[in-house]
Amino acid sequence: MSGRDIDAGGAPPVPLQAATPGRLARWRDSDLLASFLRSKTAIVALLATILMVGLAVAAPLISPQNPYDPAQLDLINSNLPPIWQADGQAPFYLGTDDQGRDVLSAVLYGLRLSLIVGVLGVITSGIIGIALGLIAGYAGGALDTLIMRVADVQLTFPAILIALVVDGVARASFGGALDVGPLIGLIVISIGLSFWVQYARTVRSSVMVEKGKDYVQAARLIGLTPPVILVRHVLPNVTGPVFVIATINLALAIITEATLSFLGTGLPETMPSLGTLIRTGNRFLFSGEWWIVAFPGLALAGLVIAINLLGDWLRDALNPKLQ
Amino acid sequence: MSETILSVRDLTVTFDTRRGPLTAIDRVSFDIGRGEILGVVGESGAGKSVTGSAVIGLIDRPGRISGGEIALRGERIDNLPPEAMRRVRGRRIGMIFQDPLTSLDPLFRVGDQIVETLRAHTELSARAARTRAIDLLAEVGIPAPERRIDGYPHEFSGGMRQRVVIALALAAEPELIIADEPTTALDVSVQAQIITLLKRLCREHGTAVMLVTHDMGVIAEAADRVAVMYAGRVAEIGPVAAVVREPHHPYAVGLMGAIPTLSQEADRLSQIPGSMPRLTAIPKGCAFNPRCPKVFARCRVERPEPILVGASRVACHLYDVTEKAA
Amino acid sequence: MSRSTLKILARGVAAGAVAAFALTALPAQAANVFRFAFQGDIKSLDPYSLKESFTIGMHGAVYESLITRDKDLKLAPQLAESWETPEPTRWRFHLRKGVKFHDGSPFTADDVIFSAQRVRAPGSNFQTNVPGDAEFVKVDDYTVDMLLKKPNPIAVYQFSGWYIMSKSWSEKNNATQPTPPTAAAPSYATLHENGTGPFVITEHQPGVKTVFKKFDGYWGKVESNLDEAVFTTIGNDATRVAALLSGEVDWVDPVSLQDQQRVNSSGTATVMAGPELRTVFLGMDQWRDELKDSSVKGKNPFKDPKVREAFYRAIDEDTIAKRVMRGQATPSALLIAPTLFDRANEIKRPATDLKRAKELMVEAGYPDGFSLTMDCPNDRYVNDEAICQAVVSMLARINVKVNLNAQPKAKYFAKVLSPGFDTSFYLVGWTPSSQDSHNILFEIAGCRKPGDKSGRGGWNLGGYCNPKIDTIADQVEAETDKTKRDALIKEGFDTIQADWGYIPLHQQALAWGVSKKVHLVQRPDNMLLLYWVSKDPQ
Amino acid sequence: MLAFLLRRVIQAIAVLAVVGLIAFSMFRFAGDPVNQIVGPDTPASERAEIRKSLGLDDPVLLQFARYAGDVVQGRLGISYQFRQPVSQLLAERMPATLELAFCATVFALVVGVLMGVFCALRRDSWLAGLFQAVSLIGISLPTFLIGILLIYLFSVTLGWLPSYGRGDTVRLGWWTTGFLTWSGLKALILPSITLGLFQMTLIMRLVRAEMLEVLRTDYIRFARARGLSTRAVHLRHALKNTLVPVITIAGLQLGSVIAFSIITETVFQWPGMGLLFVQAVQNVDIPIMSAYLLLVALIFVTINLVVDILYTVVDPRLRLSSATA
Repeated sequence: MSGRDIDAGGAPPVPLQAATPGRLARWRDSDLLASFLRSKTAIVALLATILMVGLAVAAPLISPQNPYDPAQLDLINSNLPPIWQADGQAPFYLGTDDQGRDVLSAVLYGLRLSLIVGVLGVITSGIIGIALGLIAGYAGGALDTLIMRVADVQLTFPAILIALVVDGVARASFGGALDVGPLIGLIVISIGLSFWVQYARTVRSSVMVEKGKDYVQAARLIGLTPPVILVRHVLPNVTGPVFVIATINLALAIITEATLSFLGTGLPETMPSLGTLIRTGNRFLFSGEWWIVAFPGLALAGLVIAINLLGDWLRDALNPKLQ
Repeated sequence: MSETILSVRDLTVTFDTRRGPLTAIDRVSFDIGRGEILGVVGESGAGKSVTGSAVIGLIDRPGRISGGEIALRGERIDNLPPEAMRRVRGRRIGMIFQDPLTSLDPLFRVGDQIVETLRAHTELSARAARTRAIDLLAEVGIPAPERRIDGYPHEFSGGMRQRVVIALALAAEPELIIADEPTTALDVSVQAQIITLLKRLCREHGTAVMLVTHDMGVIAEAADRVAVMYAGRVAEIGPVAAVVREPHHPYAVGLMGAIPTLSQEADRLSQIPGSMPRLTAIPKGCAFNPRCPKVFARCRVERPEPILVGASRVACHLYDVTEKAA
Repeated sequence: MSRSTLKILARGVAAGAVAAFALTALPAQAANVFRFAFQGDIKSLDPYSLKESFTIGMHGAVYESLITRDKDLKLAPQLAESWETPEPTRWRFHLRKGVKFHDGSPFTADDVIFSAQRVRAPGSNFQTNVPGDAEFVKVDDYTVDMLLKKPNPIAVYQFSGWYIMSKSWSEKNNATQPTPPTAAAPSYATLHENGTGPFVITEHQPGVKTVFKKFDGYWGKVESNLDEAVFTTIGNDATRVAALLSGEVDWVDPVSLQDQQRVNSSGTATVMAGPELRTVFLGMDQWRDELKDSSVKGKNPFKDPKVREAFYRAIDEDTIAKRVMRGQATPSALLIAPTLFDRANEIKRPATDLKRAKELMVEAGYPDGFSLTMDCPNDRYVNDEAICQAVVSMLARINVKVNLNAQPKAKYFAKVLSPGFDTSFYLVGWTPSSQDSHNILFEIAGCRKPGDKSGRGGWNLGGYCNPKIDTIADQVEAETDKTKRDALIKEGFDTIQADWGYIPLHQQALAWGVSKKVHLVQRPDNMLLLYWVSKDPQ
Repeated sequence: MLAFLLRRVIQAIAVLAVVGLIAFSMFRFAGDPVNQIVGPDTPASERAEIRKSLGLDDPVLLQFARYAGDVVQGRLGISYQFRQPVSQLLAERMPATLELAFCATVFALVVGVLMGVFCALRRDSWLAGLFQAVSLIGISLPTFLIGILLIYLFSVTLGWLPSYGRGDTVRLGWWTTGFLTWSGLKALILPSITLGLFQMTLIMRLVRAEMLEVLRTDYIRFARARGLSTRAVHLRHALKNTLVPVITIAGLQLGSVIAFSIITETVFQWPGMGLLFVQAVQNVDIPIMSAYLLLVALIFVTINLVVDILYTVVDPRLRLSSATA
């Protein structure tokens, strides 16, 4: 008896019943929508996110000015305060910066750029991470070790260092001025290369759990190829955690882009993202021209907080243990 | 019946949700005497565990005891202040959970957890508490307790861990033990050993036991009396021999048909079509009426009160004398 | 860890802290300490390692030159009491007697001969400060002759940047050669100094902090009343201004334009905003047959003077000076600061004329404009990137689409100075190191010729070329008569303007933030010289 | 255990080699260092000569091989801008960065754990809501803006704390410390908060989520059923179980704290390695850049190793030696 007792290696039996209050809670919250409607924060966060995405998409239609068109900027209009202050002028409702750029328009366009960079960055890192995670988890062995060690190497380099390096390489190889397209591409790649590890690790561990299950074995027996099994059967089972990581990384990616612009590798001042606007605007903090940094800062903080709250809620809602 | 240890009267537990209050336990009453084992059976979600939690005062928000009384040796404990209730827990009421693998804190040595419990309730010195802990481990049948006392939970097998859990529950010599599915998670061979152990210890210490399970086999083997619960209500309560051999409530009748499936989850009873209602949709009248093969008009309107039928109390209109007379 | 060990540890830390307080508290009380911060740092103490205004100024507190420049930038004696030119190719210097280096050794002619050789050795960044073909001859211990191959009236104009080092000290410390960038081991002179100046450096942590202390054995009288000066690098604009406003430092450079009002209204500090010698200008690639990154293929629009004039007239420098520079810039018609050329005010800046600019574009055959790339540093000159942005939006009005490539100075200079000068349109600021117009005519406006090692046109990044300028430059170099020389220079500058060869923008203003407790001298060459700094004692 | 350690060390060396190669080959593109070495009016021919003598014209692999050879022999090269051995510069700057990272981590851990525990235990109180809202600021604004706002408030407006630098430091052997002087301690406050804020938020949220989960576990319910005091249940059992994953994350984050100190050090002119690195990037000082990245990689790999070891100390389930008890 004692011999068997000491051996604690076996998997624990799956509990047949959770504690009763948990089960009760699950009755109430059996679907995501119900849980969503229950959470006021989630509703507010979603509305805020939708509002900001809407504003970003509609930026060219609703902005008083196209801040990217140098011909529309006039130094005569530079450094105007918001409309409610003494020297404020329509149509510069939130004031202008030192180039005569309308702050409201710049924020709307900047929101757009920040979101584009964030979303593309998250998609890139997601694709890299999920692909590598699936491969590592399914193949195992040397390939798994290799991918995970590469992940270690990557972790050594935080996003900002990667971006500095990627940026330097790209600028040197392309020479000259980069259009905003390739520049966004660069930042997206930097972010993609910085954030994939989390996806890879999550997906890998899920795959390792899933691949032992009967349905995967069955799929293999009926002759499905590994890619088909992975994509059709295993992937759907890891979407939950991946989605949670993606949401939180979206906020992180937007902040990272802002930080990069502080180190001079972000988007150019002529095509400012929210981060670039804050970087240039923070020069005007001491001089009392607070509106140049305050409004982009509020927009950025609002966006990031809203996305984070959504992510939090999603994480809690998808985590049965927390219900 | 000997001296009454636990007395539960019209216990009602409500969960406050945004969709309004949900009644999880609805006017449940029962007694447990000294040295007696009361089995509580029912399907998943019948309210067995909530009843156990209510007795030991561990109903978490948003749940609360919204009615009735719980008395331990005649002393009300359902309305004690939190600190006083804490002193009752462990000291006067012990509890054993279903899963021994998760009941013990993985980061603390087994002995430390016992010593900690002892010292929370007694004046024992650290050294004395340790000696007592070794005795307790020996008592629950752990071999070489003076060595195993310094082991961590993961170094014990499931059965051994449940023994440790029992030792912990018994540590402060409580008058009542609530055992919530104590064997469900264990291998069949170990289940019997644990039940035997539990029975022996209770006899020796004179401890009352509330044995919550969905396994009729365990009940038949261990319990003195049995309460059958359905949708938060007691359907039938009586001596185990009476209820098992001659159930009265149509639900209990169906349930007893499930005994042969000793080790299996008795979630759905083949004999009774349908499933237990959700708390949000408990039917009017008798909660069992949509599934009851013997349903009649009154069942859909009026909730049956327990009636003494032989040695059992049965909540069913079938046995209402006035009904029969009609 | 047991409780008693903790106690012992705590006691130890407390004792250490007390001791440390005692150590640090003492010297700070009595001394009159001047704390100052600059955006860059003093990279090396070797006075021949880097030609950069701030570093030269800092070296000037500990090292001295034969001839210095006074508060008005006029030549003034320092280690040479006097000098004369007995014949056009012979300069004689009479050295000051009784001067001691910081290590106590006396200053003599040998040190001058040694320094003349060291400053022109490979690895020195100051090779051009002393004429390369000049021979230095010791006449006696306190007299030195400089023999030239041909007459040169401005031969000593850059002597103020040539500091005299001690021969014996350099030999003793194996520092007879300037530290070349490729050295496998750092030179002693990089981290230590031994000058004759009024201050000694007692602590030097590159990039962090440098401490100057008064030198008690100084030969002359010093205006400064400082006992100690502590230099710190503060790279971030906002932090630097914050340090001045909170009184943590007494002097900062630069104060960014937008913060100047805040500093002036603080009550504790003011902005000293004298004109600077540096001229900021735009250059255009007139060299290539086809511009890089342009929509115009097969030809180079900048080869047409009409296009260059259109650019000149479209860029509204007055508005840039007023808005982008917040009035802290003087629009300039010349590539040199007016203080450095006496007839500067005779040359006027052609007026901004958008209408004319558009006409010129049509005449040149570009009614719909074209696109090109502009290179711009973003951390080198005052509001450099903002100026470029303003230029971009002004050129948009004559349908020229400019892709702005604003980069940190390291990358910017790497690009525009790469072999072949990789730029079409760029912004640069220039201070002639000789403080003389010849430098402009030679380095900025001189024709670039492949294989030419003289350095002519070395900073003519756009390859503007008019042979007439080269002729004038050579005449200016040899001309000793000031009137004739000035006339030649004016002819040169007129020619550049008539060719629309460059677009001069402005001289930016200096922007020192100075505590009201501090009194000092600000020269247009932007050098802070500690021997003119005084601070009201507490 | 020994085999485990050995394997990790070998992996660490491999990681370092790869980091070195990547970093080095990429630096070639970061700009031309020659322009930073010499003044503006140096003729092109001389520039070419310097470029050649620095070996910048050689193939990348040859340059790397030369560099790797030097590194193995402990030579990190000479900084182009300071003309000093890189190892000496880094050694001078390292105490500043490590002390800052240490304080920031302590701040993040202490405040983060306290707030996280509070938010988990009193999850419905208004104060918990406030903590969570405020903590979001830590991750929703870029570090540099937070730093400048702190300077504006505490240095310029209130005049309480210094805006830049380390204050007075005391030399203990080759180490310089700001812990032993009043001005040194004051100078640590703002940069530590700025640097630690992000981690603090992370830890707070992690602790809260983890603790909520732990509080629902059977062993916590069982601990309560045993009649342990709330204090013992929360602070002994729940907290210890919560901290196991938190230690891992916090440890792994230490690497990024050091990396992120680049920003904080720039804002506060903190004379650490991050500032040195930024200056090096601006001046294309390749020896410093390479050495810095190698050092960060080394620190990270070391932290990784220590965290793994620490993990087994805290969590008995992972203790390999006890498996045969």
